[in-house]
Amino acid sequence: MPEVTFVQAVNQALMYEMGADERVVVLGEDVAATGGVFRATEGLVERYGADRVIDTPISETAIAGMGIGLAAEGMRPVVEIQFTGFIYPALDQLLNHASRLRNRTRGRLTCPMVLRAAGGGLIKSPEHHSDTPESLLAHVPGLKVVIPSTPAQAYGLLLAAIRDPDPVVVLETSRLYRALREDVPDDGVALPIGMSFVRREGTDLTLVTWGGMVPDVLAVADELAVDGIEAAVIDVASISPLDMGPILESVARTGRCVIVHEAARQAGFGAEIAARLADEGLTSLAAPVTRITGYDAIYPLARLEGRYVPDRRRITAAARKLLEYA
Amino acid sequence: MPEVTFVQAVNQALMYEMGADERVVVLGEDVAATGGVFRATEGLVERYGADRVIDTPISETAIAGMGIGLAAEGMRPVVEIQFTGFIYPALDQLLNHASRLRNRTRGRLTCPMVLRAAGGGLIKSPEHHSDTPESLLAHVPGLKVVIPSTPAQAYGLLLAAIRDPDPVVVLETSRLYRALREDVPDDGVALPIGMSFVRREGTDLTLVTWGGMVPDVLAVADELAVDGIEAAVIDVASISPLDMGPILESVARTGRCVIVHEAARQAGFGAEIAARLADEGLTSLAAPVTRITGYDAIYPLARLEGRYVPDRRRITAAARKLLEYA
Amino acid sequence: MATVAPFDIPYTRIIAPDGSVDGDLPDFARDPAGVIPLYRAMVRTRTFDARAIALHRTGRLGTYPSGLGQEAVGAGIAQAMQAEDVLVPAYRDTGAQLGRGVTPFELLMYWGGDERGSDYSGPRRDFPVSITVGEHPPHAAGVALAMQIRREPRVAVCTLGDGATSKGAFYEAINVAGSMWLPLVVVIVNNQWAISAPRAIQSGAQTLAQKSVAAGFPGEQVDGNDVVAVADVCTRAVERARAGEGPTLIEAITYRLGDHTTVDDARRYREDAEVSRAWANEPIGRIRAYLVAAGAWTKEDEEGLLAECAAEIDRAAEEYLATPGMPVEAMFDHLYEERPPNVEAQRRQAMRESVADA
Amino acid sequence: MATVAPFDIPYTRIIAPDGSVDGDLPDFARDPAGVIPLYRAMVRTRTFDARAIALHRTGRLGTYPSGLGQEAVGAGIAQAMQAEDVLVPAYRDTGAQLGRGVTPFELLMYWGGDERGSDYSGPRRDFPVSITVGEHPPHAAGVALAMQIRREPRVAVCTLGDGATSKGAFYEAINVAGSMWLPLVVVIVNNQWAISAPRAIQSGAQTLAQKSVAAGFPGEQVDGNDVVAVADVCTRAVERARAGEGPTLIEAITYRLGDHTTVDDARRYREDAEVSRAWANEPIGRIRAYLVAAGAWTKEDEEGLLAECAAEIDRAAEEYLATPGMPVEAMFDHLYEERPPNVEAQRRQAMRESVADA
Ligand SMILES: Cc1ncc(C[n+]2csc(CCOP(=O)(O)OP(=O)(O)O)c2C)c(N)n1
Ligand SMILES: Cc1ncc(C[n+]2csc(CCOP(=O)(O)OP(=O)(O)O)c2C)c(N)n1
Ligand SMILES: [Mg+2]
Ligand SMILES: [Mg+2]
Repeated sequence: MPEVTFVQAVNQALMYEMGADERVVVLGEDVAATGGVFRATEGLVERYGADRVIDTPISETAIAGMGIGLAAEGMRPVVEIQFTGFIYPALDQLLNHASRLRNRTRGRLTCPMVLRAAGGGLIKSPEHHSDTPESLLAHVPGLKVVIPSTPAQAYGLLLAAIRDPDPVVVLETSRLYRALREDVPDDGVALPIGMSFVRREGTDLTLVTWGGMVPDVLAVADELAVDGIEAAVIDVASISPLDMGPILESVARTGRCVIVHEAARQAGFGAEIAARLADEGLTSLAAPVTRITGYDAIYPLARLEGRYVPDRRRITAAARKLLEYA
Repeated sequence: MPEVTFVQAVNQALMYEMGADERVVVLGEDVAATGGVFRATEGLVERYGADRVIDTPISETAIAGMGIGLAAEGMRPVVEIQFTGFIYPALDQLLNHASRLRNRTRGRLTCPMVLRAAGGGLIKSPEHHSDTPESLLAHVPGLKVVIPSTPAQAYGLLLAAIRDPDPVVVLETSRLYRALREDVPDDGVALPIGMSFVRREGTDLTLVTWGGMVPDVLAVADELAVDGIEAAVIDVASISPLDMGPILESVARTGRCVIVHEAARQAGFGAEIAARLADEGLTSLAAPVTRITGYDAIYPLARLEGRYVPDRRRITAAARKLLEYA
Repeated sequence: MATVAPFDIPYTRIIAPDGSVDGDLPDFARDPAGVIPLYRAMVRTRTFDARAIALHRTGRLGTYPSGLGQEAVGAGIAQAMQAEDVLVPAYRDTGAQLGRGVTPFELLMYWGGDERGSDYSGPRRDFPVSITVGEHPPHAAGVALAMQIRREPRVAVCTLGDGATSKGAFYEAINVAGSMWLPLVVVIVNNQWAISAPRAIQSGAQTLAQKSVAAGFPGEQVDGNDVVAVADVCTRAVERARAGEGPTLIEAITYRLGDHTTVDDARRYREDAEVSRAWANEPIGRIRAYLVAAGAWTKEDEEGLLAECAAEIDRAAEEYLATPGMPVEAMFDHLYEERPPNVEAQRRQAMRESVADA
Repeated sequence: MATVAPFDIPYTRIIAPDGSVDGDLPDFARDPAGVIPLYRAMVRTRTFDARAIALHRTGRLGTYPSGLGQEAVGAGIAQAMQAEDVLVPAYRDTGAQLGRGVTPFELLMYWGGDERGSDYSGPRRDFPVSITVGEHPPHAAGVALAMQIRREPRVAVCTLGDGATSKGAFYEAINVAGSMWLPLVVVIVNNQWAISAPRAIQSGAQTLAQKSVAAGFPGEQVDGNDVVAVADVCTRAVERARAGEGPTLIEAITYRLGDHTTVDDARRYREDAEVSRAWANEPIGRIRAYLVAAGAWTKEDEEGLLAECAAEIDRAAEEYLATPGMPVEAMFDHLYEERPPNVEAQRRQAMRESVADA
């Protein structure tokens, strides 16, 4: 079984599900003729035809809005917004419409659509290509938001998203697209949405993260282990619905938690997890819940971007500091 | 000095500042001819003319985007989005552009614009008129977000917002527009943005809230006082920049905190405050940080909306429960 | 300097305001009896409208947007559509909805503040009304794309106001429709006002129909107070779309005789004289005149129709007023197909508090 | 059915691809010497472009969108504008920016990943490039509104691609401009491609110029590879706007000879043959042919110009490469005029970590 990259896993999931379910259609900018600017949709139009793999005009509002119409009519649209920074013109469609259609009609019309977008920094791309708007989306009742961190998650969660009867936003991290490889059996088996994955067990401290920061956090845990510090690493993967179980269980053991994300800190999704800890997990906490995040600053251009995204040193320092609490 | 309502205070601030600064212009839907659907801009066009008080087409994206162009050219636009539920098509302009212009150009071009919108529920209005999207906006570096709760705040914070050299979103709560009256001297004195107001001192428990929930929270504190429970009430007023000082100080005394807001809980702005407490205030906490909020559900139509917004009973119950912790 | 692309916008009227025939009668209207269903639909719409306003006035209905004066547009659109087509309406398109089979009871439930009102028993695939102005045309484009992909002979019809044509989402949708040649008909209900903004505020364009030029497909104006013309123009557009001949943009020119909604007072911003003039042009009288002149409609017919409509709406109002609201847990029951744990927990909590209340 | 509104779209070309005169020469071009500044501007732009690509190839510049083949549009626009006007450009409008006085050094800084590159020393009020496709026309409309309110004889000029015309923000902006009759000129740089999407994907509209019909003001096409025609058409539009005669939409028809950006490979989605054909039409050769035929340009002139441009860009590249990056605190220094406490705290923390790094 050949190893696949993250972006190949995305492609594999789309190939699989378009084959399995003829209601699945893919639309977005540059998804057909060139197979996506990252090649995530490569080969789909050749295999499934121009009726089901559709290059759209540059119209993010209409792309998301048409997804709603398609979904309400019983299709399974997978729409692509090329980069997270271009999701904002689609937000009205997601917030006011996609998320609400089922409730507004008491289940008469539903919106089983998937919206994929690539984001996250450190690939020296132009402005607006590195945004991480997950907390905005996680605030919207009626939406689901998943952020895979590995090829296997990319495959399994995208399948789950397409099969989900409700709208799911899948945020993919572009710097992971070709950074990781692993065996991903093309067996059509989905991973559950709404489950946090324990990526590493540990009793000294709990590191909570998702998406693009997962490799760094795992690396930090490895470094700490060299010094005999055993950090649990929890990969949230679905931020909405959020599975707090493993986080609460781990913190009950460790009493210490560092939450790591790339988005700006204020009102970032780390706040929700910290807030849940301050409520349901308070008695476990032996040390302040620490967030290591992007700064509350505009994501910088390429020359400075390496200083914006949390790096291993910042995470390690925070972890070590928590261990100083008795 | 006659008492004014909240909406009159908004009007008074606009009148004042348009008189004091000819760079101030007001634009939006229905702001001129009919003086705003809530009459917030009533009389402005008669006083300052159609050049400075402008009825626009129904184009939220362009309204916000033109605000940016006006501001960059040295005007002081105050743009109105009629209801918070219609702010989403303007988000791209706020997030990608208004908030970033100064940083992108290293201060060469700036964006001293104000965007006002009315929201919050319980006025039996149609769908999308009751949204409380504050946490989305508070996540955006480069923006400021204020949410006045009294006529005096409406006046003072709006003046401050107009004079602010950076973009400020002012979220007004429509059910407060005519609910409260107070003396508001029309003296052109602004209130500081970025300051939490201690609305009530108290040593037993800290209630933190803003905007539309403030009257209810104050009422709860009064009720509790009848039983000898002294609750501090902190009215955050500016959620970005957030002034944690008074909250941390109060919780240092009380050890107990209930955060109340109307927006959905998950990734709502209450999470940010709770997260700050779980970090900077952890050692003070004697009881779980509790959030009493709107449910993670779609804001319901009129018949059920009263069950969505936190009511005094829910807040009181939460407060009393916290006092059970030793 | 050469001219490379010429365009023009046609206008259709068939029955003049005085009820006289002013154009080519379409087939369905050759026999005046063919016009009677349209007349009945308009009167039914107006009856509903008046009752809704009365219910609001007495505190028994929420904010309601009257369609007074615009009845011809809804009746004409509904006649043009087949059951299997899909309507994606704006909030004031009550007439079209009634014609599609949405019941007066459902409409009252919705405007009375109960989500169940959008669970239409008749046109199961029609969209609920869009309160967001002009954000719904992309949904209609998506519906049309689904029909096109599946090669179904169906059509999506989207209605929206003159004000809504200023929205980017409207434009993106018609532009995509032109690019993909979708089976979509978009009807602009130009009632001259968008709350307090007169038509001139919305656009410098001489007609709203010409917005279609930007999207590369035909646009046309129709006298929106002439139900025969509306039905004819819409039917032709819908059938072109069904035959794969692409989208059409129709500007139906009418007038909002009432306030914007029951919480608006239009006297603040428009002249009574303008409204009076517009009354002379309203759609129901002219068709009555036409039918009466053609000997196809009697005083008895009229009285019968009014009584029938009143009785139907009475029954609907009674049923609406007698329907209890939903319990608090209803808020959580259609958020997702399966409730996630956090939603389940909040639902239980809300129910507990509900019991405590009782 | 009566026709109520006719429109048509003109097209202008003055110098044909072979360098012959094919239309009415505008005043400035009567003497071929008047065309030389435009020629020089195009060559300078192309020199910059080639250098930027070379810097990217050697890892010393970020992603860069080449404007190869589109030089006439930028040169023509810049000539049409006065210093006090405001340009609101898209990312590929390097030529217009150079013409406006943005320096090659600044452009390299920006595309090299340094925000200081958008702190233009020349046109202080010009906007930085919009990476967001088609979201910037509203800014231009706002700038134009400021000018109109203050009764200044200034004009806002917005440039954007063919793909950007599919965006709702573009439409809302032109619609508002038509409604408010703003001093705004919008130039669509139709280079036939939007990454991999050919022009036909974007819209069913026969021309992009006709998008203006939806907004109620004139639209016209111009041969975007004919710098004389671009300058002429733009100048007339800018001067109309300045005189209060309203907005204009110009579609400049050109071709993107290069990849979408330095990280794109256009061979994946378009035929080499198409590109070869387009080269025959590129803008610089035709003007050189025109000038040479008119006896206004010699081999020595050409060599001198190339050397001059190369030297200027060399200097800029050296300065760019020698400029150290900003320290970490720069991230916080222009977020707000005054740093709020949380930003201040994060800034200090970032600086501490920076010191720890060193
Ligand atoms: C996106 C959006 N912006 C603003 C509003 C507030 N609003 C409600 S109705 C209306 C006017 C709409 O006018 P038009 O489209 O002509 O429809 P009409 O009311 O005349 O039927 C406005 C501005 C809204 N509902 N949605
Ligand atoms: C709002 C938005 N959507 C998508 C993108 C991704 N993107 C970058 S360039 C481009 C094509 C733009 O084509 P066009 O407007 O014709 O300009 P050109 O690149 O040809 O100069 C796209 C889709 C973007 N930058 N912004
Ligand atoms: Mg209208
Ligand atoms: Mg292009």
